[in-house]
Amino acid sequence: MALKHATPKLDELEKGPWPSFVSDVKKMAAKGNKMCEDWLGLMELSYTEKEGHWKHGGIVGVFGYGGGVIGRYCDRPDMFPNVAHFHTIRVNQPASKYYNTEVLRKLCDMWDARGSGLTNMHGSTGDIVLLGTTTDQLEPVFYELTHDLDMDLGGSGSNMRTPEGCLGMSRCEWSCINTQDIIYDITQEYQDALHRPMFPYKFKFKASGCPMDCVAAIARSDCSIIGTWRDEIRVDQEAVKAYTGGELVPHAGADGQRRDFDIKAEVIDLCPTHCMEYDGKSLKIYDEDCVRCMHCIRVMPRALRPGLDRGATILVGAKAPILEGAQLSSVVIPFMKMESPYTEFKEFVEKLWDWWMENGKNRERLGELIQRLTLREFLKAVEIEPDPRMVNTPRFNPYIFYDPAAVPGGWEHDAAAFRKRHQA
Amino acid sequence: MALKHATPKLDELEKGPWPSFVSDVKKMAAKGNKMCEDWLGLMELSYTEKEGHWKHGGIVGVFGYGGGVIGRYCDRPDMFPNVAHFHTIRVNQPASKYYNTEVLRKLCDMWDARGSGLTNMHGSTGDIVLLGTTTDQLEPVFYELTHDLDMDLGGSGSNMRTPEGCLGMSRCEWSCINTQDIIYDITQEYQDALHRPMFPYKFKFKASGCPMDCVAAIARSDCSIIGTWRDEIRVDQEAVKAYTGGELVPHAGADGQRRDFDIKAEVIDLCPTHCMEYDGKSLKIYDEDCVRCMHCIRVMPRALRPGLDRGATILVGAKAPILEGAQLSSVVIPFMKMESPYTEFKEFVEKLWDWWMENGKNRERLGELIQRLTLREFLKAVEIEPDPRMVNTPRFNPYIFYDPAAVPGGWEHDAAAFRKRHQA
Amino acid sequence: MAFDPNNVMQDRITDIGPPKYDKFFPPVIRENFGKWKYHEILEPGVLMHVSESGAEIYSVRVGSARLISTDYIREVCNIADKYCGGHLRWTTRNNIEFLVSDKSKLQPLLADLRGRGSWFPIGGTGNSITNIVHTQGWAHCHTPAIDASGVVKAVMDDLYEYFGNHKLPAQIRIALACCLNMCGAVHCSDIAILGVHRKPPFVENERVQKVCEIPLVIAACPTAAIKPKKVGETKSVEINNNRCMFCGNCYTMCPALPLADGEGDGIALWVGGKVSNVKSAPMFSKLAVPFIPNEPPRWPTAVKKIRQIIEAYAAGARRYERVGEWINRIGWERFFEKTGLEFNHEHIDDYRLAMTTWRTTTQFKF
Amino acid sequence: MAFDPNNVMQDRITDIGPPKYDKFFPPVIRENFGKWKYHEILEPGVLMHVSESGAEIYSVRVGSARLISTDYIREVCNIADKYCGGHLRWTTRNNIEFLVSDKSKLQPLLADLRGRGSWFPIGGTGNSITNIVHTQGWAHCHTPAIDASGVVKAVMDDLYEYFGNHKLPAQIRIALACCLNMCGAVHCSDIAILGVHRKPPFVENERVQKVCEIPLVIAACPTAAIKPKKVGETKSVEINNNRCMFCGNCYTMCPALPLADGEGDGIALWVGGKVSNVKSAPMFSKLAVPFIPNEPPRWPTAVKKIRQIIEAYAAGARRYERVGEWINRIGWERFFEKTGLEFNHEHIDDYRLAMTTWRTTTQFKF
Ligand code: SRM
Ligand code: SRM
Ligand code: SRM
Ligand code: SRM
Ligand code: SF4
Ligand code: SF4
Ligand code: SF4
Ligand code: SF4
Ligand code: SF4
Ligand code: SF4
Ligand code: SF4
Ligand code: SF4
Repeated sequence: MALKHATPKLDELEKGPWPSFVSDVKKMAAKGNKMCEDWLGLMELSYTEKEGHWKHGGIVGVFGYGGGVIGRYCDRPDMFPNVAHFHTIRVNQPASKYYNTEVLRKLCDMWDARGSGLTNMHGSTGDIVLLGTTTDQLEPVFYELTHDLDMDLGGSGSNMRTPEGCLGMSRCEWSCINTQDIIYDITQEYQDALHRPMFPYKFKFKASGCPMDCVAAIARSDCSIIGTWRDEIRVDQEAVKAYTGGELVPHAGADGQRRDFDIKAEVIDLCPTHCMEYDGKSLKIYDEDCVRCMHCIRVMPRALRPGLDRGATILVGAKAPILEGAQLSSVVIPFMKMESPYTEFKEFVEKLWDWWMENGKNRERLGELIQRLTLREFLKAVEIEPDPRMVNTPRFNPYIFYDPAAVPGGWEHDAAAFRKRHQA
Repeated sequence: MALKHATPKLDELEKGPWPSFVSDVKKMAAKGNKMCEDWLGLMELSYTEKEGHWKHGGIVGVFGYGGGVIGRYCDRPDMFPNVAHFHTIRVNQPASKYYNTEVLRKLCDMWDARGSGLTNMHGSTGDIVLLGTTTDQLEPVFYELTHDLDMDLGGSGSNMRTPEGCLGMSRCEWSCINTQDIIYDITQEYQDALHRPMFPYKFKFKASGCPMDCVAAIARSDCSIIGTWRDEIRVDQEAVKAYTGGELVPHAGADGQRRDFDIKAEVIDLCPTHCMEYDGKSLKIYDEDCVRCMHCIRVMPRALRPGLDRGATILVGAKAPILEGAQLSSVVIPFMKMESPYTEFKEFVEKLWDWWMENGKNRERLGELIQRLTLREFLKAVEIEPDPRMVNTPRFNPYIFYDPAAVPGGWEHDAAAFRKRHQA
Repeated sequence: MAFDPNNVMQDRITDIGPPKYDKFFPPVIRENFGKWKYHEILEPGVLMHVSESGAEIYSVRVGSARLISTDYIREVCNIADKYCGGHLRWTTRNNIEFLVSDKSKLQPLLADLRGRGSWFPIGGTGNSITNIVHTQGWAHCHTPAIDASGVVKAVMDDLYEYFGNHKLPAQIRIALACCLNMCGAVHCSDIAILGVHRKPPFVENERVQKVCEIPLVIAACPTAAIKPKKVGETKSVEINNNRCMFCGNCYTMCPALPLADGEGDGIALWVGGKVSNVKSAPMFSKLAVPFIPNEPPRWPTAVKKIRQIIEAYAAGARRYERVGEWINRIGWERFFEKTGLEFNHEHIDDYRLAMTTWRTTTQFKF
Repeated sequence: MAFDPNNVMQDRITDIGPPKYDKFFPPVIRENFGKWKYHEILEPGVLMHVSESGAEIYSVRVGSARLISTDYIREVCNIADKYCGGHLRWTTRNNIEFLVSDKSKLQPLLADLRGRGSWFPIGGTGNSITNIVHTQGWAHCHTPAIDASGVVKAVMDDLYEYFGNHKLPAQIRIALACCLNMCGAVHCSDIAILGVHRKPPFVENERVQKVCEIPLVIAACPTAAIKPKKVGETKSVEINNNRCMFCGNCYTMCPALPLADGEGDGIALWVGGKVSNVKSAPMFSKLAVPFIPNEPPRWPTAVKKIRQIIEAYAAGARRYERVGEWINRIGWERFFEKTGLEFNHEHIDDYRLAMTTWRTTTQFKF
């Protein structure tokens, strides 16, 4: 199957046990997919020169939306005409990415007809990424997505980005909140913010059902929603015995089918707050000292389970390095109940957005704005009282901006009186 | 004994079990010391108004010196003429502050005759602080100090400040370096820097004999010299038994005369690197994992002692908050032998000073300069190779200033060739 | 009615959002939603979740290239139809999970998958090295310093043994981003592969004014290295190379400031990050190897250094200890010894928070 | 020859430096220098050091006001002559140590000291609260927000019970600085007492030009709150009050910018710092109480809050646990609960490194 472009370098990536995207795309090209064929040629050129060959994205999109499409043009249309245009379409995935084969087949048929046939399942933010089509195909793709697949575009640009969560209650015993419903609800409620740029920069929501944070919300979302509980860890003493007795495999088999479980070394001693005791018979947890790190629970999932007074910790500000350096999200609401329709949460979000839109500079993420205007100002704007749970430590520098309202006479001095008391 | 000024507020400070400076000074005043009398009145005024009454120090000093005297004038000479001038003289203490009564008596006689009779034993930096005299007394005081007491002034202003150390080998079994000799040697070697401003700002040396850092060098000195060792902790297994057996009082009695010593809970479990084992008979230390925190040693001083291959860790940059925020000193030389005449150390200091004098802004401490020009530049200037012991962690931001020398073609691009490969 | 190019707005549907999450659930998941009691990893890649009701679901996780074709997806569908009643999902790390409700279909599915060559490696669970989160690279983006998919393929080929088993002390999460924008959010990974540039952008004076908004370009520079400049009559910008740390953010704002260069660009490796709150708090990844040249097609040096790190970790770490937790226990001085990596100037932070990274104690190991 | 005011330079001696450290050593110290083998605290304030040679030296530590008169020093000398062969020293925290070489003189010395009223409290060793490192305050400085010696006296009167015994879990080191210059180096103390201003300086326009170097004044402001300004013909400066955090550094450079104010000034309390490298690395002190008004002569509120902190610590800390180590174990949320102190906006850092103090994990206690 002789392809248009020889790809000796790429061909090296057909070797080895891991699935090869090269073999996959070559099959497509061999079937006569011209876009795939030129894409392979272009990649080979990049592999030879060690430089990418895509131009800065132009502004393309579908009518009425300000996002969802990443324009892309090849910088060697002379050599690779079939990928001269190669725009990406971001399709909003169903929360936590469950599909049936029917909808996937429909999607594939549509994309073979109207695009390159190449995809990312999924993009880092969570979208279904349809890689590579021409400008004239954007509207038809959008039409068929909305009419035939009941799907819509995801976010790009200075919009709310496609929210995503861990699979939560759908298949996880630890989920303290309904991540999928929260994500779906936010996505629907804020469709306008998702499709039409209204922010200083991008804004991302991610929700994890528990502190394991399987969607990396704390590292990647401007607003991170992480499930937790306020009451006691539920303990099944019988099951504890079964673990210590070697009947149950610790860590749910994550370290293999071992039975040499040492509860002291593996649980008691590793609890970050050392708030557990085991006397050989029963396990005692001093829950008031528990920081809900989940370690004991993940090691003995059949004996220990999160409590029942559940909600979420809300953290804000995570982002990648550009511009001021990477940030993790910081706690601003230690605990909030999360029940549909999530009114309290949405009120918080809207106050947050108002403040950000009013004060944020162009391309200033929320986390950077908080750094610039201080966490104190942020808390005032969202009407939240300071709480020690928001900081690892209080300030260690003495540069305190005291509130003049608390000072007799505020910022004013009586200069004359001062000089009466003190000769210059 | 009716004094010139009533001091009802100060008198409150004559109550209570702690030594009262008020009672002390009142006795002086009662003897007819006019300066003390007015000083008490001035203090009472401050206690009433809750404001200090000293003016900004004028530049006063002794001929040929740029430091050692802090000029002070009262802002109410009308009310307190005897403290209208009230300059402080800093006298360089003998390292770690050993005296005999003869020299102290001479000092007292001199100061009664020529000053207020008030002192601080000692100032925070370490000097003998003679509090309060008039400008005309400065030269006579200096003359008598140098002629009759073999003493000299300490530092102030943008000078090397009076160095100080812990008492080290003179009375401490843990001292890994001769702190007193190091301090004395530096002080003598750099007399010129101590007396004549030549730096951008103040520069402080402090030396502690071991990581206990009893002179707080790591918090208060631009160059901190802290004793340490490279080999093994010396263990006397018999003495370990004596401690565990309750024959010896743990912690040298610092927690009282207790004998309920629990070596596991008090030593093994508290070792920050968990590098010790005790099997009920003998103590094993994995010295390669020891970070020489001294905890085990201070708890069992008769059983454990620092190793014998001794030297110092050199750290730089500590300072109080003004201007950029407080800093602790940072490791720049993990280990250096410290033997008289300390040539290697002095070479380091001189390179450091050259760099600071060349690059430091007015009132920029060394630590701040390193922050501004980077630790990398500092290390180059003092010709020290980077070492992971200098950092708690390598950088986590990706903003790396790569050295162009390491890049083919350096910083240059061949723009034309680039545009041949890539159409704009 | 089909799309009519001449009447784009005809019965247009907008803002409907994604399909509801439960639309494609297999029945057992719909019925046991929120009722799951515990799980067990039966073997690497095979998860069993058991509900309060006693119901069970088996999930078989397979690695995927993420950059996949419609034909590949169709093959996946065929498998899912055969064993999963047509139900499947993707994970947050781009693995595929076949959702088996009928236990009797589990072994046949595994056998089938194993029979399909190297397309469907089973694993990625527990203390394995799961799929590498990554980005576009030369495949689709305009700012990459390296390729993404190719590097991932080369690294996973080498680490394949770790994907399909649980022999590590804990999970290792690897991520790749092809430039400092870090779309892979690699800043909190056990091991991060980052594409870096090393040449400052060159300024195409004649284009700047046409294609860029100069104030935004200037504001885009974290180190304020960019100043406005006039070249004759045309407005342009000037870059102070000494202040440039090659982040590429100006290029993001302005195509007339290219900085990509075949010889200048390459890979930096980072280690010790984590996201979960288990035991220790989330941590950033720290610099391990400042630069490795671009070596397509298989980046052998990068692959080798990554293995060095993983083998030192596997040999030295205790059970449940993530890479960063291991390093914090032994100290960075030991990390560089045990991995045989060099420590040099680039490792010492010199950005805004640099001071917080210095060693302000006499505690260290010789 | 005596000093001749008319001939100042006559046989002038300069740059001789301090007396050599060993000049005033008692013989036993000269002979056993560097040979000390171990020590024991026989009772609070009484140290015994034993040499390899078997020689012993006893040191009796007594608290002192630091601000002391020549007469007080003479009384100390009388004591030292009687029991110590005239040998004594001061510690790095301004306590006096009587150095007893002749064991038979130890008990008589202690009895004598106890007989001299409240001048010579014995203690300050081991797990005690030793003397408070402090500064000038209203006694001699020009920038204080509070007095030093008076506050120290009031606090030590209240904590006296802790000076003379070892009942605390570990030592507590208290320091005081009367302004942000922090001459007491209070930034790393278990408990720090800091004088703070709360009003921006007012500008004496007619004086600025005369008494200050305007560029230095502007450079002195950490937050760049000061701008040059012209008032008619005279050069002066303008202060943006919103940016002022009352550090007083501009006043240090320029007497025409006073900021001291009887009602504005007061005390901030800080906790959890340490210097030693024992167990944990050195730590900065963190804000505990943002502001307490100046209450001369005995500062009752400050005294009370300090006691609250110490009693919570004494009740909750484990043996060998410094204040900061105790807080790190229980968490700041618990610290504020157990001490009954309030947490408010001032506690949240908003200076350069603020971001590093935020809680970037879900780990905390309810
Ligand atoms: C497609 C995707 C990478 C992928 O292969 O999966 C992607 C691709 C791009 N990102 Fe991203 N980002 C993608 C997820 C992320 C993430 C991860 C996440 O969302 O969890 C991050 C880090 C988290 C964060 O937001 O901080 C991320 C941080 C950035 C940044 C840096 C933003 C910052 O504030 O630091 C930029 C630069 C910018 O916005 O100008 C950027 C910009 C870009 C651009 C648009 C290039 C540009 O400079 O304009 C890339 C388009 C590539 C292309 O041609 O297709 N992308 N980007 C991901 C979106 C797919 C999806 O929708 O699912
Ligand atoms: C006397 C003394 C306090 C005391 O009561 O013991 C003192 C007194 C003054 N210090 Fe200090 N400092 C004294 C030790 C310190 C220390 C502690 C130390 O040296 O270990 C520090 C903190 C460590 C450090 O150097 O960072 C210290 C940090 C400052 C600062 C802030 C410097 C900085 O870089 O942050 C200033 C402000 C300045 O230099 O303009 C300052 C300035 C001053 C001035 C000169 C006031 C001024 O603004 O000009 C004070 C004169 C008071 C007076 O009228 O007597 N003093 N000063 C200490 C010197 C006595 C001696 O020589 O032994
Ligand atoms: C399927 C998935 C969620 C999803 O919505 O797709 C998932 C599913 C589970 N995770 Fe996760 N995690 C998933 C991504 C993550 C991530 C996010 C990431 O890696 O980008 C993290 C944070 C990683 C980090 O900290 O850097 C994550 C950190 C954990 C942890 C904490 C492990 C640790 O030692 O820190 C656990 C607990 C454990 O495994 O011991 C956990 C546990 C689990 C459990 C056991 C939860 C449960 O009871 O079902 C699930 C099976 C684990 C397994 O694979 O062995 N999951 N998990 C994700 C699978 C990714 C993959 O294909 O490999
Ligand atoms: C005399 C003095 C040195 C001097 O040159 O004057 C000194 C002397 C001793 N120190 Fe110290 N330290 C002295 C100031 C310090 C300082 C500096 C300071 O407080 O400003 C520190 C650092 C404090 C900090 O960390 O904030 C200090 C931290 C220690 C420690 C570590 C304690 C800890 O738990 O962190 C020890 C070990 C111990 O006591 O367990 C120690 C131990 C000792 C020993 C036992 C050393 C020895 O073997 O002789 C000495 C008697 C201790 C005692 O008083 O119980 N010394 N010691 C200082 C007495 C000050 C005073 O009058 O109270
Ligand atoms: S984050 Fe928690 S709830 Fe969500 S999948 Fe992971 S472990 Fe389950
Ligand atoms: S969840 Fe974590 S903190 Fe809580 S008890 Fe278990 S191990 Fe300890
Ligand atoms: S620092 Fe070390 S050597 Fe010096 S006095 Fe303290 S314990 Fe002894
Ligand atoms: S000195 Fe510290 S680190 Fe070393 S063994 Fe003793 S306790 Fe452990
Ligand atoms: S990391 Fe950089 S190069 Fe890679 S996709 Fe994101 S923006 Fe593009
Ligand atoms: S690459 Fe980054 S640092 Fe360099 S000029 Fe551009 S924006 Fe500035
Ligand atoms: S702390 Fe401030 S007020 Fe006190 S002595 Fe030092 S400079 Fe003067
Ligand atoms: S007091 Fe400090 S912050 Fe305020 S203006 Fe003066 S220097 Fe600036």
